[in-house]
Amino acid sequence: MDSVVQRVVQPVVQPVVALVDVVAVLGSFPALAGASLSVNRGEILLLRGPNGAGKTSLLRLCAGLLPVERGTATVLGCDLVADRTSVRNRVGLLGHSNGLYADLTVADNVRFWGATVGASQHEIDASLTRMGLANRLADVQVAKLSAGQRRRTALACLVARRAELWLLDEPHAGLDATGRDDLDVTLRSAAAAGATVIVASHELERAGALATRVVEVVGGQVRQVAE
Amino acid sequence: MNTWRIARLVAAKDLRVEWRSRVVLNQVLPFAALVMVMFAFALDNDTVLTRVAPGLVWLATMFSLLVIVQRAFAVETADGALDALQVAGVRLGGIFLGKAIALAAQLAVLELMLLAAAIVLYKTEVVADGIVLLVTTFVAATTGLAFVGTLYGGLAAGAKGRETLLPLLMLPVVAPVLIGATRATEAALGTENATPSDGWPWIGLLALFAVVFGVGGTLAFGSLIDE
Amino acid sequence: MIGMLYAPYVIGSYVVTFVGIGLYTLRILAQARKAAGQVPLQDRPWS
Amino acid sequence: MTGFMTSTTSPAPSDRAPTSTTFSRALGIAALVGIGWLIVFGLFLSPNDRVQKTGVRILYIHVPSAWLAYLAFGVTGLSSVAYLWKRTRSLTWDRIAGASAEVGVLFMGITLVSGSLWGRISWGTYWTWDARLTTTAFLFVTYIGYLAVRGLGGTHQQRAKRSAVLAILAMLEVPLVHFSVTWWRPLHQNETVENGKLSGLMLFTLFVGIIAFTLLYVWLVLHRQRVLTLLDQVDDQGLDVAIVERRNEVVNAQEVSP
Repeated sequence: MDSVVQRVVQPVVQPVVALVDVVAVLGSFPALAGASLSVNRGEILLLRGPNGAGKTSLLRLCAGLLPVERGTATVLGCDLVADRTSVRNRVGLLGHSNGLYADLTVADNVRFWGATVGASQHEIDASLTRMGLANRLADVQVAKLSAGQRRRTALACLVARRAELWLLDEPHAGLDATGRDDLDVTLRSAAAAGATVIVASHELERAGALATRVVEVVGGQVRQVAE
Repeated sequence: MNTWRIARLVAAKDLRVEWRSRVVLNQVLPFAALVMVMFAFALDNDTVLTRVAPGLVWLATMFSLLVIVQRAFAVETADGALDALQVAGVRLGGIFLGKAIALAAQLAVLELMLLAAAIVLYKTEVVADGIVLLVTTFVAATTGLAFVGTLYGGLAAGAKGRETLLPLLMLPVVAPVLIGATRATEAALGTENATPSDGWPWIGLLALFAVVFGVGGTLAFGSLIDE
Repeated sequence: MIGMLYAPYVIGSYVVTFVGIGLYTLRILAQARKAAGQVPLQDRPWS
Repeated sequence: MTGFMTSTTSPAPSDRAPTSTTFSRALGIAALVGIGWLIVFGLFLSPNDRVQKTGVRILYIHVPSAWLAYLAFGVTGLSSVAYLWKRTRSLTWDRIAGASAEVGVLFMGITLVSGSLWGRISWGTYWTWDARLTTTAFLFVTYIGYLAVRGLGGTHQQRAKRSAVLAILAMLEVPLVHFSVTWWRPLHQNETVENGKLSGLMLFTLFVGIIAFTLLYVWLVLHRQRVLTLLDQVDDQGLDVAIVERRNEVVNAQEVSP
């Protein structure tokens, strides 16, 4: 009876990310020790917390890279406990590493990662333009770029991937002022278009202004932050 | 994206990486040539060298294979590209086939150079009626080596101590190729009065090897990589 | 009885065999004893 | 002894031999008796062979250990298939595969050492590039590689999946290696044992050897598998403790932060 009323008042919206008491291990170390988190469609969630708290592991778990040791985890309706590979292709992850081929040019890289999801040449050009790379940088080898320029390239690859859930680990790090503005515009428009964004960052002012909600990750757990 | 399109994409990417970096061309080929010269120092006898030339060509191929495979997977793991491929939901069987194709292309160039080195340094002579057998041997052996190299290279890629683990795992497996390809090459070149008809049964073994590890690798690669 | 000529080979092979097996067995038992202190009885399906 | 008297928490017998059961103890005693018999018969009671002279005595340990090494690798392969086949992904199959491979490598090492000592007596050389010898040597190296991969780390299920796939690849590889070396060196040296030229007492001694080594194999795999279970459980418990510690970082962080 109760549930019927609820369904009438508030239509059941399945959260994009639903983690309940998740434990995940790196070797024998519990990087996540009972993390629970729920994220809805269109949110831009900021994960903050000290180094080694488990932010990166949380993102990798949502991307289906890190297996769920205990607890339940559903991302985009896919049960990660049953098959963590099922969510792939629908999420995009920008981790600590950029996932770039250093010997290839910027355009080569974006073209390759775009092609993995069948992106058109137009979409690839648009991604390069979005991150301010559609200039002379496009034909430079990634190995010759600065750290910030590589980060931009990795973001352009992510844009070309058209993911439903964006997972970004310290995306602002190394970027200059224009790069940060480009990033914020990109993330806002992705969220506006129905994607969900989770950002782990230490730059609380910058990312806090961007985020629609903030949670704190400490000791492998997620704590709500009163705002 | 179906497996075959992924394979073409990955193969083109790997060959482009080699085209832009020229690591195999500038480092592995000279290494292989050096090995051929060192064999001559060690054996120090023209008659013996001509006699064992086919074996030395394939032995030098095996050593170079180890180096090329390390390089092929270092490209994927250096900046987390292998993780990114998994998050992108790329079919791992497609990655296997693509990397094997690129590896086979590089091996083919290497083997041609080694054969040329044997002709110049070891007084090996290619005879006309053995040419079909020779080409068939190189195609069959290269295919098998590329499959095994990719399979075990992928297994060792994420592991600690990968540099030492790879030879331990791979060399026992490629032993049948070393034996089969050497005997078939001897038959094709007429070493010790062998005739091409002596070589064809070995082609059967090489082909069987290529098929077993091609099918086995496409099926197993995913579960070896996806940890 | 063992012929004198090849006695070192024969005895050597027996020694290598049983010393090898013996050392491996001791290692298993030592590991078992070390681990056993930390695992309660109900977690050993065989006991 | 005093330690035993004062200890109240755990019963002494299970702590001194925690992987033993009545069955395994009986098995172990039987294996020991078998080995005692083997040594008595093999070294003293059995006669010299007319052709091989005293060298035949090595065969009483060489042949059984070779047979058990092959059996052990077969068990590893089948357990790996069983692990991947069942949707439950039972780690028991994985531990049996690992235990059997370890024991197989041990027996294969014994086979190679005793075989080359026998070859030195019978053929006058430690090694010959005969197909069977060569295949055996490759098996030895292949399963050393398998054990190295088992030790790579990761979760128990990751280890199990990776090594099961590798064991199945090894099963594909072995026939290929065997075919290639058989074609390469088809000539076999004299196979006295297989041709059944041994006298009654010699055959009996060989029989004793096979029984003793088989009992030993079962005992070793049984115990090794149980030890691996204990070690996995110690890992799991370590995880429980580590989770509690990890969760306490929250409290500590609260104390530190303003």
